[in-house]
Amino acid sequence: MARLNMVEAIDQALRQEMDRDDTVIVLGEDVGRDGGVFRVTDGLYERFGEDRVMDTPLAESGIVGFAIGMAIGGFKPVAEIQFSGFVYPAYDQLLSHAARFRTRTRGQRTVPMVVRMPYGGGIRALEHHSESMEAIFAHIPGLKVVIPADPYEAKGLLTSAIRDPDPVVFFEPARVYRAIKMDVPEEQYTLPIGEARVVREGADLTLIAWGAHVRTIKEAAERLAADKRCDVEVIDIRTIAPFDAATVVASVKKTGRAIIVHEAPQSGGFGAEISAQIMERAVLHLEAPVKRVAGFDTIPPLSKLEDLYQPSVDLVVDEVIATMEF
Amino acid sequence: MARLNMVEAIDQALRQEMDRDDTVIVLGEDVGRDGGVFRVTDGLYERFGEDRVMDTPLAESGIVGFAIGMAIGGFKPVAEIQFSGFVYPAYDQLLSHAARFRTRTRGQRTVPMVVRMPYGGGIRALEHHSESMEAIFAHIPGLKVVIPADPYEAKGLLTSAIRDPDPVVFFEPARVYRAIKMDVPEEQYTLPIGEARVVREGADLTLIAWGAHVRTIKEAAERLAADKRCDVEVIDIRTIAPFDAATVVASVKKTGRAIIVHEAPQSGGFGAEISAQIMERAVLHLEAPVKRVAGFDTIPPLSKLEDLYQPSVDLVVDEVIATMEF
Amino acid sequence: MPVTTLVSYSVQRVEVMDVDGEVDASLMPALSPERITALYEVMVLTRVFDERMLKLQRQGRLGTFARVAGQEGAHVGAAFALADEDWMVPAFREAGAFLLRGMKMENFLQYWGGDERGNVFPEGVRMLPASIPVGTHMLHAAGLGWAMKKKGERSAVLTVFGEGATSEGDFSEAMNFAAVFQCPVVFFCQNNQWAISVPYHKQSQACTVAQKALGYGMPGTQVDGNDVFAVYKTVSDALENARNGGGPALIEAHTYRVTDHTTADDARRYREDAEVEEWRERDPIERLSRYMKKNGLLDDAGETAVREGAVAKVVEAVTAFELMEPPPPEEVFAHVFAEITPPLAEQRDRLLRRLEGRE
Amino acid sequence: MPVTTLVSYSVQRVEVMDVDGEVDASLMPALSPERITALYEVMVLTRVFDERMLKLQRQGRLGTFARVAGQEGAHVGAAFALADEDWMVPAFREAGAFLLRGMKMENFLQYWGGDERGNVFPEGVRMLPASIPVGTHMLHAAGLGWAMKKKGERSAVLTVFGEGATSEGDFSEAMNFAAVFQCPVVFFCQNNQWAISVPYHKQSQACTVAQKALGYGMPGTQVDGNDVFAVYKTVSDALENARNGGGPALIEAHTYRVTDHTTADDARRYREDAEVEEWRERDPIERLSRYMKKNGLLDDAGETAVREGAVAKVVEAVTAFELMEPPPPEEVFAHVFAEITPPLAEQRDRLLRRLEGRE
Ligand SMILES: Cc1ncc(C[n+]2csc(CCOP(=O)(O)OP(=O)(O)O)c2C)c(N)n1
Ligand SMILES: Cc1ncc(C[n+]2csc(CCOP(=O)(O)OP(=O)(O)O)c2C)c(N)n1
Ligand SMILES: [Mg+2]
Ligand SMILES: [Mg+2]
Repeated sequence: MARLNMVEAIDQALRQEMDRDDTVIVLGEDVGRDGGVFRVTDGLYERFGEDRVMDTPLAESGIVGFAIGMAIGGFKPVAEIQFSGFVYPAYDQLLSHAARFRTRTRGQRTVPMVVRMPYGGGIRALEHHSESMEAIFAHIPGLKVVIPADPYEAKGLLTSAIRDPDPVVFFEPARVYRAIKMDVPEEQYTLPIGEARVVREGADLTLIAWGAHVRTIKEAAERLAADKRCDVEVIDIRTIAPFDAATVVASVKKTGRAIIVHEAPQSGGFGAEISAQIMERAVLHLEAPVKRVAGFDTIPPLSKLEDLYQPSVDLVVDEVIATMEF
Repeated sequence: MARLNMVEAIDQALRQEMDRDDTVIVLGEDVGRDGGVFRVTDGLYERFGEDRVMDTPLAESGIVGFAIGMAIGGFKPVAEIQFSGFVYPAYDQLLSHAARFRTRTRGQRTVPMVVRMPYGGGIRALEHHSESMEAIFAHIPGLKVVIPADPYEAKGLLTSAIRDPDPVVFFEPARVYRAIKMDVPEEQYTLPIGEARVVREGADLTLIAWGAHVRTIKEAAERLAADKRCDVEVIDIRTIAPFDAATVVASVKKTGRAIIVHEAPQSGGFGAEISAQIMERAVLHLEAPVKRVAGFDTIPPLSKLEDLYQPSVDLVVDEVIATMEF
Repeated sequence: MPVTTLVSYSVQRVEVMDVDGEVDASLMPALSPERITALYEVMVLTRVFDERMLKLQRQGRLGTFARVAGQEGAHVGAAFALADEDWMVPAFREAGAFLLRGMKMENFLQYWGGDERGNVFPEGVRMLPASIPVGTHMLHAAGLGWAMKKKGERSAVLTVFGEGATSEGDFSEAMNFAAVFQCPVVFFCQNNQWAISVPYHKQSQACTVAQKALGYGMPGTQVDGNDVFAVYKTVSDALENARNGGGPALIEAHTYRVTDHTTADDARRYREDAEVEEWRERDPIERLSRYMKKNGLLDDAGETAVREGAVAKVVEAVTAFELMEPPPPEEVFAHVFAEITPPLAEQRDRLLRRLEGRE
Repeated sequence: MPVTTLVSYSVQRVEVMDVDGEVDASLMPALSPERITALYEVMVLTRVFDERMLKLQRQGRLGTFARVAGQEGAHVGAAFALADEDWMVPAFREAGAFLLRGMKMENFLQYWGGDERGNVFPEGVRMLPASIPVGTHMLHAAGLGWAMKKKGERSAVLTVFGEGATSEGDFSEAMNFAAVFQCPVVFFCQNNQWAISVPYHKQSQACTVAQKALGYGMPGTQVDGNDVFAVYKTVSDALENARNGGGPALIEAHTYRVTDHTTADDARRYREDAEVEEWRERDPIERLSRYMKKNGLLDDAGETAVREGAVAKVVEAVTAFELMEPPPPEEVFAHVFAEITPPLAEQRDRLLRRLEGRE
């Protein structure tokens, strides 16, 4: 079993699924000869040619709208948006068409499609390159929103996303891309879309995150355990749509406490949905209010102040302690 | 004092503010000679001419992007999007530019602008004409999101929105447009952006809504009072961004119960944010879990099944009773 | 030479049949009398259906819809050029093309009456449903065209839209993608001079819509959109060229919206009757009937018979429409995803329990 | 005649100075020796600054940025045609225009070093900051142009973008709005043949970017973008025409990106060195210096002096940049709205309390 980083794991997932199913087509800006600006599609152009690894014109709405047509025509497009900060021109095609074709045609026309993109901060990037706006996709009926936390997850979830009969938005935490390596099986495997994952069991408090911040909360949990402060359960939400309330609720019923961590702006972030669901399904089990540790309701600052914006392990640890002491 | 419906109240607000401030420019599709497809801009073209009431080409991103330039150039554009279902092509200009110019230029370039649009269901409309996606705007840092519930509110809030130095998205509940008439002062007045409004005081439970569903919850409260079942407080959120947590929290601390009503899809709707804030600030005061009565996570059905989708007075009444009996 | 000419273009207009029904033999497409009669019949059926839909809407039995009367020469002529293997990707003002492609009238009524189930085409009909967000669907046509080409099919895609739609950025992206990937797509613009209340000269400064093709390295042609032979010929040629690997084309049908924009509109608020009257005289159906009469394909009795036949069909469809059951509540949740998700199942069950409790 | 020609267009290319520095006198713009020297100086300064920024980036003192070396003829030439009252609306590859318009180099470094405060222009400078989302800012230029016209100002707007940007729908919408409202805007495309790894022929099937203007009823011209006189002349004329109410224009500067796309890119992955070398020979600065030497405006010593002067200025700016204080934490919240909202004030106060607690 090879040790891969997330870029390599995604690249491998794409390659293997393209080998298996020749209707799978990768398209996007610079995905071809360049192999993508993060090299996620490295080697695919050489292996599959320009008909299956398509460099498109510079137009995100075009990419997604064209991919919708490809999907209706019997292909499985996997579109890359170069950075999630540039997906907004395609928001209309995603919401008004990709997510609706099945409903409006009672299943006669469908859009099996993946739109993948790097997202999130912590990479010292330019303006518009650090956003974390997954919540606005989770609110669109008819879309699935998947966010892997590590290389193993990325490979399995992407394989599932490609095989899914419905449109999936696949957010890849840019911060994780090359930050960690881990064992990833060479053979293909899938992971379930719609199921959260208990990363670490614990009795006292449930920490909840997705994407890059699964690592943040895992580290926080480990530090708290090492310091013998408390025993924290760690949940990776994994697919924020559909949201697996059952796993979260079961955990909170056990621990009685929960903190949700995300880097997206707090107001209207997906953390609110999780908190609201805990309210609806488990409030009587709470020993302390559910808290959110989230980004500010500001534009993500440029690199000089970026660290202030990102939820840190320190901050999470402090908030856990405060909740434990509530 | 004339009795006006919401269309007339908004039209009047626009006319009076255009009279007062000749940098105010109305632009959009069919806002000119046609007076807007809902007649909201009726008479403005005749009064102010085509330079101040501009029929634009059919392009929403164009309208908002062009308006941004106008605003930076010293004007106060009030752009109309014909239906909120067609605002998504302009989402990028709103998020990536309108909402960010002030931040990125440290206040040197600003975008005082209003983008108004009818939204919401209940009008037996075509596909894409019944959406209620206000939550995706409330999640954008740098935008204000204002939603009037009745003609009086509409006039005052729109006047404030136009005078606001920052970009405001102004959602007009299409269902309310001609549904009610009420006394609206002829003279200009403003209403605060960022303050929720207690529409009816009550002791037992807080009902929370905005836009068309303020009427739903008011009727529910009245019916419950008439039936002597309970005494419900009714809050009109009015501006979901910035969100006035203080008013909601004060009310819930008093009543100990809350239900949030909106027609947007439940998952990731703005109701989640309100519930989460109650969790964070008032959970110890609750006598029952906070509930949401919201749209399904589906595409709004066409007219034949539309009524199932909309939160009804009946449903709200039943949920209030269930919460009271919790 | 320091100022050099890099490229030169011109835009042509094609006319085959004049208002009196006289045709230019050199351009006249090869259509058998039977085909011409079939074309005429579907144009008349489209007109009769449109008039009946207006009545149904006024009676509250249909929601808002966009009339097509006066534009039959354009979109019916274009759709008539399609082979069964071709796809059509419409906007929302192409009722005649729906009928021609095999959509049942009762289902068309069902959809515009507020029931999504009316969007289902008979098996094997290659057509997408109406697209309400203006300008967005041409990208689907481009991608679909790519798919047909990639599969090695000898088929093409016809996508139809109004001149207002050409202002949307998505139109530009669709044209560009189709050109860059040489997709077999014919972009067919019904330039009916109005986008609700906005006349063409306020929509664009370009003399023609056709010339927009030049910016994408694509050929662009204008045709008289009320001349069904010119439309048929130009679209046929473009489709055939596309099927043969010749790439996409833009065709502008120069026509006119003689009706209100939709049943919710009142065009007298923004335009002069005189302009409308002028265009009524160029009616595409009357023009075709003049040609047919001159050429022995139709007489007054035949004209009446065609109309009466159309009325009978429409009456039958309306009856079928009126017998349709309303959709059951679970339809709201049935097709959001291939398999219903747990959150949706929960919402559905809650609704059904509530509805049961009420009964 | 049933096939008629409706409109004809051709696209011209303007060249004034050849690679050897020889100019066509009939087209040579009226520029005094002082102005030519000033133009040369800012082009050299731009080059020196660009090279220094690369070093700073490699040392980790700047973030990712887009180099401009080789494109000074295009964007500096264009910006040189602006009057103070004109606006400029740039993309992100126009460093020379920033310097020319009065942005301080240290602030430019500050911004690309990750501090928004570097985006503030000296009072009265009419320019917008860099726009990262490709293709989106031309709409702002159109609206700004409209505002200038409406105010009765005799000023125009120059907006600059790459050929990749012309694929975005917003480009099309901006062109159309500017044409329909006859805004005084010059759309200036630096067609440097590459959009990251995508060459122009995969970006568009159109022979030229210039011809895209035709679809909007706007004039379109191509110029040799490495010929600063041709650029200056064409842009000057278009700006003057726009100021006089003649409406917008599109100008394509035919140039080349000899560098990597940005400091995060490696162009050797996708293109041949030979192509790059060919274009290096058309270097716009060397071409101008040849002209100046031939015409007694520059000698070798002068050339060295200009370069050394530029280096000195850059060194000074870098020093100033390095002395800058990092922004205080409250800057995160300071300019979201004109007046901070209660939720933001709460978030800010919480952060500040936390930071205090740490100290
Ligand atoms: C994106 C979008 N914006 C606005 C509308 C509202 N609308 C419906 S039809 C129409 C005019 C369309 O004009 P055109 O494209 O010329 O087609 P026509 O109606 O003339 O057939 C408008 C503005 C819409 N449906 N979609
Ligand atoms: C909307 C958007 N999509 C993608 C990107 C990523 N990106 C940055 S520059 C660039 C290429 C731009 O090409 P071009 O317009 O030709 O300008 P050039 O870089 O050649 O100056 C891309 C794809 C972006 N910044 N914005
Ligand atoms: Mg039209
Ligand atoms: Mg380029």
